Amino acid sequence: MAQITLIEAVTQALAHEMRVDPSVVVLGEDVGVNGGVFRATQGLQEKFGAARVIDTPLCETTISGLTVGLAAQGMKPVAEAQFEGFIYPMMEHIACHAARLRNRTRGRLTCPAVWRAPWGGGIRAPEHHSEANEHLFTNIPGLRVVMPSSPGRAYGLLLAAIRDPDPVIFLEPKRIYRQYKEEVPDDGEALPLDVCFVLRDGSDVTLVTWGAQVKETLEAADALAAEGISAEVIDVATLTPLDFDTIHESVRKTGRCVIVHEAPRTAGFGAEIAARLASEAIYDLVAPVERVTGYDTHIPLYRLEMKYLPSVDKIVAAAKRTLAAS
Amino acid sequence: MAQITLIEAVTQALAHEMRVDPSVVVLGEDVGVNGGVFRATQGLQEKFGAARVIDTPLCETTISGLTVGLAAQGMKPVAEAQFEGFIYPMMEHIACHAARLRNRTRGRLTCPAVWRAPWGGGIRAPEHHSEANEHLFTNIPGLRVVMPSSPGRAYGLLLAAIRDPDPVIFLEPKRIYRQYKEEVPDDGEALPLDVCFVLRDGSDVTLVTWGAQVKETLEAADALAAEGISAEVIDVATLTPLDFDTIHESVRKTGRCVIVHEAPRTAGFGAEIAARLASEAIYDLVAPVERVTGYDTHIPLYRLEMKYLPSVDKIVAAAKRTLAAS
Amino acid sequence: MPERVIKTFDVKRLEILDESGTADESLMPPIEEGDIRRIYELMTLSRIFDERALSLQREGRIGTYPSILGQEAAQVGSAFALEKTDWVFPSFRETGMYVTMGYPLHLLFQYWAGDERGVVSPEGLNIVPVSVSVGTHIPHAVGAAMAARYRRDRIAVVAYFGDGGTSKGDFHEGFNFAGVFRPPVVFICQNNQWAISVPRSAQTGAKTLAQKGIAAGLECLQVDGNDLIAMRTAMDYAIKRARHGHGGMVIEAVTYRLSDHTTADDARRYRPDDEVKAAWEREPVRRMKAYLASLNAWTDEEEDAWKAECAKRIDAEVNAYLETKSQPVTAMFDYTYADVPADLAAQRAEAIAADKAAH
Amino acid sequence: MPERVIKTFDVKRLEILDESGTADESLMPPIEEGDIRRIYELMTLSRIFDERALSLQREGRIGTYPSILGQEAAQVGSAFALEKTDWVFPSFRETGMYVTMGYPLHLLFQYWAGDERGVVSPEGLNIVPVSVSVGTHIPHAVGAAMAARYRRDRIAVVAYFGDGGTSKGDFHEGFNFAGVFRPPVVFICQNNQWAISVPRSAQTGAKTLAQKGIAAGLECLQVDGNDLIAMRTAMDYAIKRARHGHGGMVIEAVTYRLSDHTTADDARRYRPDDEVKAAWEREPVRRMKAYLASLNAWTDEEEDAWKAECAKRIDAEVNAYLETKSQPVTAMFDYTYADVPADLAAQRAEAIAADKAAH
Ligand SMILES: Cc1ncc(C[n+]2csc(CCOP(=O)(O)OP(=O)(O)O)c2C)c(N)n1
Ligand SMILES: Cc1ncc(C[n+]2csc(CCOP(=O)(O)OP(=O)(O)O)c2C)c(N)n1
Ligand SMILES: [Mg+2]
Ligand SMILES: [Mg+2]
Repeated sequence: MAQITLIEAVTQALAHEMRVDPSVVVLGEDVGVNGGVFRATQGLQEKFGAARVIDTPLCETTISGLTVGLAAQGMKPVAEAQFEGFIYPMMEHIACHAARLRNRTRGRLTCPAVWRAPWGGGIRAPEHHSEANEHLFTNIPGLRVVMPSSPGRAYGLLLAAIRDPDPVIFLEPKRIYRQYKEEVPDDGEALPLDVCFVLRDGSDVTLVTWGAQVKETLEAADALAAEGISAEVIDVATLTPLDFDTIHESVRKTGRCVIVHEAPRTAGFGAEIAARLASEAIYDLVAPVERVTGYDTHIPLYRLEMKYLPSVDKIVAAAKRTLAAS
Repeated sequence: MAQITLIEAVTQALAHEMRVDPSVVVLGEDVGVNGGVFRATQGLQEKFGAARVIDTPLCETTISGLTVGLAAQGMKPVAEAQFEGFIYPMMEHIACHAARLRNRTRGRLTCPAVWRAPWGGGIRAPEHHSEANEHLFTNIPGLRVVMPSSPGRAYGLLLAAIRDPDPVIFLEPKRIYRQYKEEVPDDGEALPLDVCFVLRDGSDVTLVTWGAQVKETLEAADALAAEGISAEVIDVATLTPLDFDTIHESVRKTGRCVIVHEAPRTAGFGAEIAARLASEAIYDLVAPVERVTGYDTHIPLYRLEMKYLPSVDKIVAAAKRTLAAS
Repeated sequence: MPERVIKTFDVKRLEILDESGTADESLMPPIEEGDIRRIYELMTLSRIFDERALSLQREGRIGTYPSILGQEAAQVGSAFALEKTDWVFPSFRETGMYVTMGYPLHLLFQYWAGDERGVVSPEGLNIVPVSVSVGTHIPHAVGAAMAARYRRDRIAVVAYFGDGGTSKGDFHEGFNFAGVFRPPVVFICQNNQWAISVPRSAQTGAKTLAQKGIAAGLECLQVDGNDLIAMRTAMDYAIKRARHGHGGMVIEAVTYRLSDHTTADDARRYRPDDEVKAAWEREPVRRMKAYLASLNAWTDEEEDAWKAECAKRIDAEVNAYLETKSQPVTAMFDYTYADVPADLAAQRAEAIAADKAAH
Repeated sequence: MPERVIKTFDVKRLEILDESGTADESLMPPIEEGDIRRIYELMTLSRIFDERALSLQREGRIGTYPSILGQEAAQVGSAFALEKTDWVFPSFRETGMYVTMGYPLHLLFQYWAGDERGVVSPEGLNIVPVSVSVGTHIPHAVGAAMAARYRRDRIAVVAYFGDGGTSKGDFHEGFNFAGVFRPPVVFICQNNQWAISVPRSAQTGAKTLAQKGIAAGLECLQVDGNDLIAMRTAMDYAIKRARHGHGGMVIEAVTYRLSDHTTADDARRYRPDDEVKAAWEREPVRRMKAYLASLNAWTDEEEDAWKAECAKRIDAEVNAYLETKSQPVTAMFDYTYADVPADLAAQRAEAIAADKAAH
């Protein structure tokens, strides 16, 4: 079986679901003939036709609203925001309509749609192309916010997202789109949503993260291991609804938690995890919860962006602080 | 001196600042002839003319973008979103432009603008008129998010917001617009931003809240006092940048904290406060941090909305849980 | 500056019944007398519902309500052209459309009284919930029309919105999209001259709202929206076009909001009495009645009997509404997701307990 | 359906120089030969800058860059009409405008190389930062024009955007606002036929982009955007109107994007070679040169000398850029607010420490 990258896994999942479910349509800017600016939809229009792979005009608000309209009629649209920095005009349709359609109609109409967006920094892109703004969605009931961190999880979680009967925001860490390949059988097997993945077992400290930072966090765990510190690594994967149990179970064991994300610290989603710990795991904690995050500034243009993002060093240092504290 | 309501204090602050500073202009839907649907801008167009109190067409995106353009030219625009449920189309201009203009231009252009919006539930309003969505703004660097909870603080904080050299989101708890009156001298004295207000001293538990919930929280403190429990009450007032020191100082004393807000719990701004406690005050805490919040559902239409909102009973029960825990 | 003309656009207007109810016979479409009577009855019923809703609001039995007074022809005339299989995307001021489509009217009271169940179309009727966020339903309607186009459903999708709605980005983007893909969507702009306190002239520099279709390459037409015959005629044409794959169309129905914006508004603050008085001269119900009378198709006895019948029907709807029990506290949880996630189930239990404790 | 026409709109087009560089003398405005030479020089300089930017990108010395190849006349011709006191709101593809306004060119390299300082206009030049989010600067420009109107500044505000930009809600809302209040804003739509891979015909059902002004009641004009004389003429007119309080105007400059969308794009994936080949026949620089030659106002020696001069100038700008030191890590903190709030100051200290530790 061929090895594929994360972005190829996205394409594979889209193609699979379009093949088995004629109600799945893909829409967005440049998703058709061009196959998407990152090639996530490469080849789909050839295979499934322009009626199902729709090159839209340049209108994020309407791409988002159209998605609601299509989904309300029983289609399963997968909309693309070309970059997450352009998702703001999509917000109203997501927050006020997609997330509420089931609720507003007491279940008569639903919104089984997916909004995909390349997410995060680190690819030397222009302004507004490096946003980590998952916070926009995590306080909105009725949504799922999902972020894969490997080719396999991209495939399995995207299938799950498309099949989910409710709207899903699917954020793709573009920095690792092509970082490495792995075998991902095109078997149509979805992974569960609403579940955190424990990527590495450990006993001294729990490192919790999602998206692109999974890579740095795993490397940090390696570095810690080299110093005799055993770190458990959790990929949150579905931010909301959050599977806090898996995190709690780990912290029960380790007593220490470092949360890593690239969005600004204040009111980033790491805050929710720390808050849950402060409410439900306070007697398990033997050290202050640490957050290794983007700073409370805008991600700078690319010359400085790597200094903005969490790094292996920063994660290791934070983990050691939790060990020094107790 | 006349006693005035919170909304009258808003009007008083706007009128004061327009009088002393010709660069202040007010814009929004129905803010002119009609004086605003809540009458926040009542009489301003008569006093200051239609060039400074601008009735706009129905276009939230452009009201927001226009505000950036005006501010970039050295004006001090105060834009109104008619309800916070309609603020979504304003987001891109706030997040990608207003909040970044200083940063993008290394200080050459700035955005000394205010976005006002009536905020929150509890007035038996139609759909999309009861949102508590401050979370939209709290993870965005470069903004200030401010919420008054009394006529006096509305006056003083709004003056400060207009004078602030950076963009401010000023959320007005509409449920208490006319709840009570107090003396508010029109003396042009601003209150400090970036500062929490301790509204009541206490020693057993710290109750932290903002906006409309300040009322219920103070009543809960009364109820607790009747049972011999001494609660300190903090009005956060400026959510970001957060004055965590004031909260920390209180928790150092009480060892217990209940955070109250009406937005949904998950990733609401309460999470940030709890997270700071988990990081910086963990050795001070003698009980789990409690959050009394809206549920992780959409605020229901008005028949059920009071069952959705935090109540005195819910706050009292949470405070007692923190006392029972230790 | 010398230039050459490369393109010319006309904006046309249709009006058939004049203000006194006299028809221009040369323009009169073939239309059965029964239909005309039926349409008049629906207009009257709408007006009586509207009056009752206003008094229920005054009594505190429902919340904020937006009256349709003066817009009955625009709504009934347009909705009369629809089939039950069509999909309707209303704004929040379409009581006449609901009445015409046969929506259970007690549900409308329930909705304006803060109960989600009031806006759920019964199976067999395809009206999506009221769009309170002005204009946001326009892209939804285009999306629904795209779904119909994809499935080759022989339906039309209709979106109602106001003059204020034409200033929104959603309006423009939705129109533009419809102009590119030409799905079966009909846009009905009820230009009632006011968006709360903002008059039509301050809403846009365009001389007509119909001409906004030009920007999207959509066919557009201005209609006397107080002229029921013209509304019906224009709508029949637009729906037929849509159903036959000829794409979207914009109808500007020129009408007037005779009442306050909603019960929370006081229009005397911002608009002159004479304007309102003049508008009453053009109101649609009296005009239609005059026309019927001129056909000898409607007697005073029939009028009285029908009004009594309307009052009875509305009474029954009010009672049905008043007898509806509130939803339990769990109702706010059970439609957030298809299944209640674990944490939310815990909150649901909290809410049940809090509710019990409060009683 | 019988209707009567209530309004008619013309869309006009201006073109003066034909593809071979022959002027329609009857349309030729009074224009000094010096100006024409100067404009040609700016077009050439722009093209040479553009070429250099592309090669710097290939060498990894700057990041993604959007070429303006083919759009030199639209940009230089329009910007030439501006004063330094005017405000310009560019999209991201306006190198020709920057060159014409006398912007320090090494800053442009710096910006596309991921350094914020590159987009800061020096005092005395009023160009706001590049708008990467398509169309969002249109309302900003209208706001700036409203400020000018309020202060009675005798300036014009200019917004540049593309054919793709016309589909955005911001475009419509900004236009509509400008149509109501008539502040001094000129909208220049460079219709280069493509929005990345989406051709003009799939962007909108409208036959021209100029006609989108009709929806807002704005004066509009289509111009041959590869015809420098026509661009300058149209722009002079629009700017004069704006400055004299006659309100906004839309100019659709019909041109062609001869290059890839950006250096991250490969246009061969989606557009036919013949189209590009045909477009080269209409490109603006050669056309202008032919016109100058026909006036005997430009010799081959002058051409060579000027090109050498351009190369020298650009070399100097490249060197200036390459010699600029990166900003310190603190640069990401110091412009977030007027003053650094306490918590942010702590993070700033963290960042300094992390940066030191990493070296
Ligand atoms: C996006 C949005 N902004 C503001 C409001 C508040 N509001 C409700 S109706 C209205 C005016 C609508 O005018 P129009 O579109 O002409 O419809 P009409 O009320 O006349 O039927 C406004 C501003 C809203 N509901 N939605
Ligand atoms: C709001 C937004 N959506 C998407 C993009 C990605 N993008 C960059 S340029 C572009 C096409 C722009 O086309 P046009 O407006 O015609 O300008 P041109 O590139 O042709 O100069 C797109 C889709 C963006 N920058 N902003
Ligand atoms: Mg109206
Ligand atoms: Mg283009």
